[in-house]
Amino acid sequence: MESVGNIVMYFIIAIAIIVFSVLTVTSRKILRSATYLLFVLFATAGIYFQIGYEFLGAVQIAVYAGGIMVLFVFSILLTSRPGNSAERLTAHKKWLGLTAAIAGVGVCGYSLLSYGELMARNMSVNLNVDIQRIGEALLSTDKWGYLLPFEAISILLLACIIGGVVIARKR
Amino acid sequence: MEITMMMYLIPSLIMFGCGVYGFITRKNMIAILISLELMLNSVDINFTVFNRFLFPGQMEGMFFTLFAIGIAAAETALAIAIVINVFRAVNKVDIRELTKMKF
Amino acid sequence: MEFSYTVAVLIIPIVMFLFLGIVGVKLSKKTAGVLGTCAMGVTTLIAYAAALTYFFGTEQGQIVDGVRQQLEVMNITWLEFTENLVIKLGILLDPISAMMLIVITTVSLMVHIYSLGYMDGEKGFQRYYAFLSLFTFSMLGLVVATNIFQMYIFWELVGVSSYLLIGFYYTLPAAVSASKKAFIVTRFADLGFLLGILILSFYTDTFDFVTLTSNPGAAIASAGGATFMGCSVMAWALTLIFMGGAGKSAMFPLHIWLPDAMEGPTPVSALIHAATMVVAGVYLVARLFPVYCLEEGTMTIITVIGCVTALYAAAVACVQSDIKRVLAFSTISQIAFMITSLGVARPELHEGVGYMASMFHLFTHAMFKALLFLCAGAIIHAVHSNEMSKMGGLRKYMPICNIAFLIGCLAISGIWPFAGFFSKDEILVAAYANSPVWGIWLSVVAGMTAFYMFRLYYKIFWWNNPDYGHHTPHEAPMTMTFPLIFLSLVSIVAGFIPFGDLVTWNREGLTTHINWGVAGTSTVIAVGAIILATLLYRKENAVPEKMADSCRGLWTAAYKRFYMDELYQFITHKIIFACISRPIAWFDRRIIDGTFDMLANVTNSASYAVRKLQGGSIQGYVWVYLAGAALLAAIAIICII
Amino acid sequence: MIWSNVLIYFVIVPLLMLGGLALSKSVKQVRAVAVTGATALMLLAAYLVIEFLSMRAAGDVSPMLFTDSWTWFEPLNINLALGVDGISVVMIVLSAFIVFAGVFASWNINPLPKEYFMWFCLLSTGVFGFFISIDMFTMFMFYEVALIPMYLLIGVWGSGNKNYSAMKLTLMLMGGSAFLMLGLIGIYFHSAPEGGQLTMNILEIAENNAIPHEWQYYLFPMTFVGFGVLGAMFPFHTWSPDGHASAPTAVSMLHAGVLMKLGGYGCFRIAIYLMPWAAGELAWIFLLLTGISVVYGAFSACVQTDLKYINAYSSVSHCGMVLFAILMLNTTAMTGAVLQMLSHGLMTALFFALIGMIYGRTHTRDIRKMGGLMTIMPFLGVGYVIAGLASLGLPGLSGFVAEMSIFVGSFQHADMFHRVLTVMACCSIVITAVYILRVVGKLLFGAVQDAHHKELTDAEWHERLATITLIVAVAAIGCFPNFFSGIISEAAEPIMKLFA
Amino acid sequence: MDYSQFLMMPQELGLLAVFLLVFLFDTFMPKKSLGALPVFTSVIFGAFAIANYFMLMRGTAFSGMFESTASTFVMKSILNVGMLIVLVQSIKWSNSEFVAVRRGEFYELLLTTLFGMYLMISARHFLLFVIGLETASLPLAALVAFNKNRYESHEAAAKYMFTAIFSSAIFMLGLSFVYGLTGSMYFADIASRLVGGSNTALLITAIAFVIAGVGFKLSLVPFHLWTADVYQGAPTAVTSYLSVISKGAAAYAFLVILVQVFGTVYSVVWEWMLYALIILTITLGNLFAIRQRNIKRFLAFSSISQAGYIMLGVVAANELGLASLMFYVLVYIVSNLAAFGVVSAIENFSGKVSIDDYNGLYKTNPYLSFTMMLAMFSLAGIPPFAGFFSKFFIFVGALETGSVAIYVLVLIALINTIVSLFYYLLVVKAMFIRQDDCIIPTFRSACSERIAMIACTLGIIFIGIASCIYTFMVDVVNDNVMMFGLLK
Repeated sequence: MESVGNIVMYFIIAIAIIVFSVLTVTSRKILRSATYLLFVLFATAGIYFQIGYEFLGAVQIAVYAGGIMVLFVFSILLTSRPGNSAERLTAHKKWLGLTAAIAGVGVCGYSLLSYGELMARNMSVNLNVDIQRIGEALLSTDKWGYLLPFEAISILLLACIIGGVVIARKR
Repeated sequence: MEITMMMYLIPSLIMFGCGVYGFITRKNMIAILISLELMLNSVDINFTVFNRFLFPGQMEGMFFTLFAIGIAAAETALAIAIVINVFRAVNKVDIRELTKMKF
Repeated sequence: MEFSYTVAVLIIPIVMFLFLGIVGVKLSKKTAGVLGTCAMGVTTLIAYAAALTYFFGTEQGQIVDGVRQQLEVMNITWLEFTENLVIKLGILLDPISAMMLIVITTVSLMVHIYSLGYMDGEKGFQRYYAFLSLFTFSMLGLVVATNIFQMYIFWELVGVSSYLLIGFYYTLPAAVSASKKAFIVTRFADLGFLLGILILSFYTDTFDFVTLTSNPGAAIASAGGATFMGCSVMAWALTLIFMGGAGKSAMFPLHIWLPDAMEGPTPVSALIHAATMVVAGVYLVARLFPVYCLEEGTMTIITVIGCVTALYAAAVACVQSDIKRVLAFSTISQIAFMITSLGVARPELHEGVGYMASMFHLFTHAMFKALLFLCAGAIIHAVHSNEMSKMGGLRKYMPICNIAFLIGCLAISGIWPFAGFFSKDEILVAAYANSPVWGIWLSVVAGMTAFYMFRLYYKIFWWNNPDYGHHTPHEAPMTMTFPLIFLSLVSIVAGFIPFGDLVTWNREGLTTHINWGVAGTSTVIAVGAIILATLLYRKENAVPEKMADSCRGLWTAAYKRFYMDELYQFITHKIIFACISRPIAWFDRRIIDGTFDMLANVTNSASYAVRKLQGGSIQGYVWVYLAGAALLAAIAIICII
Repeated sequence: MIWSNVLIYFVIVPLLMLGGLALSKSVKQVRAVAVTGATALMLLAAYLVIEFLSMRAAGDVSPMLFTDSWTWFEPLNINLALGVDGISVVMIVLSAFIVFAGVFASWNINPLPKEYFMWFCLLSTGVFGFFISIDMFTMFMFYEVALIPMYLLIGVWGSGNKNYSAMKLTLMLMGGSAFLMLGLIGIYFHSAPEGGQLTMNILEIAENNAIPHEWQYYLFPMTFVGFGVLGAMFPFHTWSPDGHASAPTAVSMLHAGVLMKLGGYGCFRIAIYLMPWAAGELAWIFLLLTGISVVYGAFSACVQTDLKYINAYSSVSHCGMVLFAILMLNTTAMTGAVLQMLSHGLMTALFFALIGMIYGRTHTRDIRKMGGLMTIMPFLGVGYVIAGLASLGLPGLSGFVAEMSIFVGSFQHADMFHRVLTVMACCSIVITAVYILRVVGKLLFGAVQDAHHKELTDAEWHERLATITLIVAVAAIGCFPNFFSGIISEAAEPIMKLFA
Repeated sequence: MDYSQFLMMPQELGLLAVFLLVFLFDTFMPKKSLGALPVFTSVIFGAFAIANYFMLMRGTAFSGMFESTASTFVMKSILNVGMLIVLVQSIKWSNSEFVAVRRGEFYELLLTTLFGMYLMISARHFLLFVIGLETASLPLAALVAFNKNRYESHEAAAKYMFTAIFSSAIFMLGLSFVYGLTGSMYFADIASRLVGGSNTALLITAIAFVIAGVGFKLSLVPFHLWTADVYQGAPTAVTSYLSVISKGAAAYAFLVILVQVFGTVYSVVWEWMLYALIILTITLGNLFAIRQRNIKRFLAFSSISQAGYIMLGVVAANELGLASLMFYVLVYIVSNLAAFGVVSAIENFSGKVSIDDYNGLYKTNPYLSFTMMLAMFSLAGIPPFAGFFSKFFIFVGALETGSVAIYVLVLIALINTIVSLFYYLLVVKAMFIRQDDCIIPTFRSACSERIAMIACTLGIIFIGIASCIYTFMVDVVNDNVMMFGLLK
């Protein structure tokens, strides 16, 4: 039995995710979209906090909300003139989007729902994700250790920096 | 009332659906990138939720999410660079500009 | 073998052919002609030596117990199909082949000599002699064949030589089409021959004549009573083989090529289309006679076809205006006599006199028909036309020719003592012996023969005396008159050869005597016909024209050869070309080829149709991507769960 | 050692030619290399025949002689396995002859003579390689090696609608080989009994005889159709008229003369030999198709007006006869089939050579626009008549021998179906006569149609050489058939025993 | 914590060393000596590629996260060959005016993407695999956008980037389901936990999405739509790299994932999915290729259809299939690079990329045409060129499974070879048969380009005939036979 606070919190988060997701993709003002996205990201972080992954929630806020959103906002400001809003959608386009979304969600939803008893699983109470464990796992070479991906992603990020430079360079 | 795994997955799925919808309907390339963020985010939620509910003993899903956030950041950065690049070339961020090559 | 030198009769002509064919153009015309003639002369001598030794010698076992033996002088394997079905090339000496050796070499030599004069100055003289050699080779190979397949081989070769010789004047369209027609019609007949051989050899498991004829009962029995469409397969085989013979021998309805074949040089007509090649069919049936006479049905077919042809050809001959055509139809008619004679012959009737009569007639006919043709050649040479209307009164200008032609006419009409009298008499005897119907029928045809021959004779040498202008006809040179004289003499005396002793179906001696009842009747008919012809055609008058007018329809029909050519035209052009070949060609291009082209076009249009998939927009791409992934999952879920 | 086997030189010589041509600088050198190579091949072929006969005479009765095998792709047990029996030997001789004549027939090829001869050599490599191989993989490889040069040979040096024809020919033949490839791999996977070592070697497969019947049922049609396309089997023959019509002379010669034989040879060597059960069961379908080919090709030829089309359809008819005879499944017919391959190869090469020479002079192939050529170019005219007579089966030339063996052999079938088809096939000899005489009559005889033709010249020495070579070969087979049929039937007999 | 485990990945470390050297050279060498950078890169990469052969390690590292076997080793070596050719080929281009300033980045990015592919090949953990995949694809977007003064380059980059991110989202969604089902990202764990597990809808969806994600890299229809546009828009050097190297890596990774991870659910689930995808890929690739006039776009569709053939090695899912796949990739690399070598030589000289511009090329540039023709024949599978052998072997590999369905599949593939032959011949036709007024004049291609083309030509001629190469591949795979133990 969950505490009432948890339940209320869950509903707030869930509704926020749903509502702001929808708003993100339907808002005709691009800056508003970005703002709604920020709310979605916060709500996601809320989920992480709620299920006990505080570190992850923090990363989510720091990287996404702090980093990526800034990038978005800057680029929006760079590329759009104020007061610009998107044209209305054509029915054709809407229809295409809806079919794709429904097809994707439908298939996934059906698959998930068909896995009934697993989906109805509750959260187990004891969870031990302290920051030390995370740190050790991150640099461990044993099973459930992530040293190699950690090193590998550094290469990826380096490559992306170089790539960014290549693209951004004037000449 | 119990909060089951499903109850977390459903918002995530809807988020994913919204991402898909947005990707296909939006015209602004940055809006499309925003939609993509939604999709990636929903995947992250899936991983964490699966980890927490089904396999609480280890942190595979969480770490995947951690790395996925990193990857997403890199992707977004590069994508925005490309969008800016396109903007420089055609002075627009309209995705409909990008249909010169076809068939 | 003592007769092994006979091989030379085949080798000399073929060597001559190759020699003249390859280096002929380098030689002068005269050299080529003389060389060819000399080679032919040598061949003739050898053939005579062989034939005469065979007939009249005794020391080499030609006759055992009064039966003339079939001597296989040589028999080399040429092509092995199976263990027993082997094509061999060899030389079989027996009465008929020996007799044919004489006929062929004699006529061929005469034609060789005659052509020296007749073809003088023609372009392609060397080629002409080469072809003559080829023909002689093929024809000799045909008659000495030891097995049916060898015969078929040479059968084809004579066909080709005939084709080449008919088309000798290859720049003339008429000659070209005549040669083509001759070849194709005979080829069609040969198809029957081939099928007949296939059937026959399948059941009897042999091609060999000696094996087949020495025990004909076993050959017939080997089919084991198998039937096809209600007839025994052996009857089919023999009838089909006869079809080949009928084609070569221009039997109705396969005769149409022969009149056209007259487009060839006249000596060629004399050699090929009167004396030798056209009797190959008769020879073929004679060769297999022991087998044939066991198949009553086939024999009846042979008889009927013979009779119909005889009458038909005689009727047509009566109204033709081209002298070579008249002679051609006359040839058809006479060969039909021989065929009928074989058809009516039965071992039990007069000891199979029909067989002997047929061969006898073949022999005499070869001589006098060659004579007639050569005379015709001389006449054509003199007046430069084939048409009777351009002739008349030639007796004054060409006395030798006149006499020779008259002898020929008398011989063919069956007037004693000319050769035709004896042989035709035997045929009539055989026919009457079988059934009076055939006898009477043939007697009537014999009368018609006398009529049209004398019509021809009078029209050429008497009738009127047209103005020849400065081209006054004159007697032919010596090279041409010598063969005429020689053949005239032969036509006079040939009747006295004791054929009954020499050539019979069972190769035993046969005593013949003139059946004066039959002979008298036929002589009377012939003389009557000659008198009629004399009355009508001796002097130019309007009676024949009036007679023709009185039955114009019949006359025209006969003149048009009862529209057989038109019928063939119709069949080949309207049915085979227009209704088979063209539709097939159309089908090939439009349907078969069209199908493959369509495959290509479909691919191409499919390619055009799917191009929309790649619309250029990213959103379209991901839509397809997602749809693909979702569909993949959905279908798999539906199928598996 | 690989070099000790004479057969390998049939591949090496053309490859050396290829190298020599690549290095040569002038047309003279190109010709010199081509002639040397072609002569070397002829000599090699002669040597092979002599060796082969002497080995046979010495009592060697193994199914294949000169067998050798070198491992190539060890994991799949693919070997470079060589070997010849009587049938392959005669095919090799045929190819050598036609390559030889082809070199002379393309003496004045223009433009790019060097490239032309290089492709020509590649084609020959494929052809010879195919005939000497007894490993399915190598066979198939050489088969395709022989096909692809056709595209460029027709495309670059052809005439008329050459792009279309070249593409059509290539695609259809490759379509056939697509089926073939599947069939071959299928055979490979059933080549040995359960647990045995799979093999590509034809002799071993035949010996194992392990292909299950239900597989034979599918693999047989695949391989037969695959090869049948090249053998111009109805209804897959339509590449042939267009292809031949557009191809340059020597290519037509080589293609009709040798390449189409690959089809018949392959049908026999792979489809029939390896899958006798299915051959017995399914022969009737293909007999029907090939029977149609025979008559259909002949009828189609009757109304064509282009010399090459006439000959192409005639090839359809004659090659149909080859497959037809093969399917009769007895020694005599099989011998006839191989003889027919030989005969058709030579005489059709002769035809195409002459057509090429005539076309080179008159610049038209429409028989309606030509006439009376006999007086203008007697040598070519006589050659054409001889080719025509060979084609319509004149005794003394090769066509007769082949056709008669086929007919007699086919008629040995006691079955009514086979008999009726045989009779149908026999009819083609009449139709053949019709179209051959039609074209001879229109082309060579009669009056000269075009005044310009009167100035034309007769054959030159290299053309004469090509023509005479082929005529001699045609006549040699026609006059001394037992020599050839002996070699062939000896090879065919053990295989045809499978059906007895 | 045993850091010596890094020694299990000598190839990756070597590559990083090369990367580092290039980076340092680019950063610290004086400006005027930078012109030597391309050659420098080629040389040290070549040295690395050779040294590579002494670096074979067998075994797993990081508790099964990374695996090095004979076949991964060989696969990486094959990619090295391709990489080396691409490097040599691009020397001329990278010294051209527009590229010169950024050529350091060009080489660095190429090397990092190769590193990503190494990871894809060796990864035995999905996280590592995803990182490898992203490393292999994200920098490529930057490379595609390399040509700043061409609009197509931007469009191509944007298309590539967006679809790539979308695809990786889908891929990760699929992975999340896999994780939900098994609780591990280790390949071995997943495989063992799926044993006996029912084929739930979730698993099927997961597999479908995983296939879609990897199929995107391999450009399988319908996940291929970016391919043509990107190939067309990207600089030719990048296109050639994209078309061969990344495809080869993806193909191998695909096989590993499907066989090692989902091997247990093989015949029921993904076999049929792959059949459908292969048929679609080959057919649509061919259908699109027919209409193309732009040679790069044309080669894009051709490469799509080739990917379908490569996939036949995947459905085979046996030793022979893997060996044939690797062999096919090798042959495909040399053939396609030969074609691209010619295309880039001509593009560098004249800027022309339309097939129609190739009309009459043989007259003026016989060697280029010859190389192109060999490449086309090899791609079409014409003997005696390598493509024939690779095609034959991949069919043999596929058919070894022996089911009727696979026979039908191969038959369809074979029928498609006819269509593919048609369009390959179109190029040959243009060069050899067609004539034009404005033929590309005779020119001398750069030394580097010629070296690359000669290498490819030799490869096309000899890789097939020299049977030792294929035999070697089979041996390599058999050495690694445990990999397929799950199937038996």
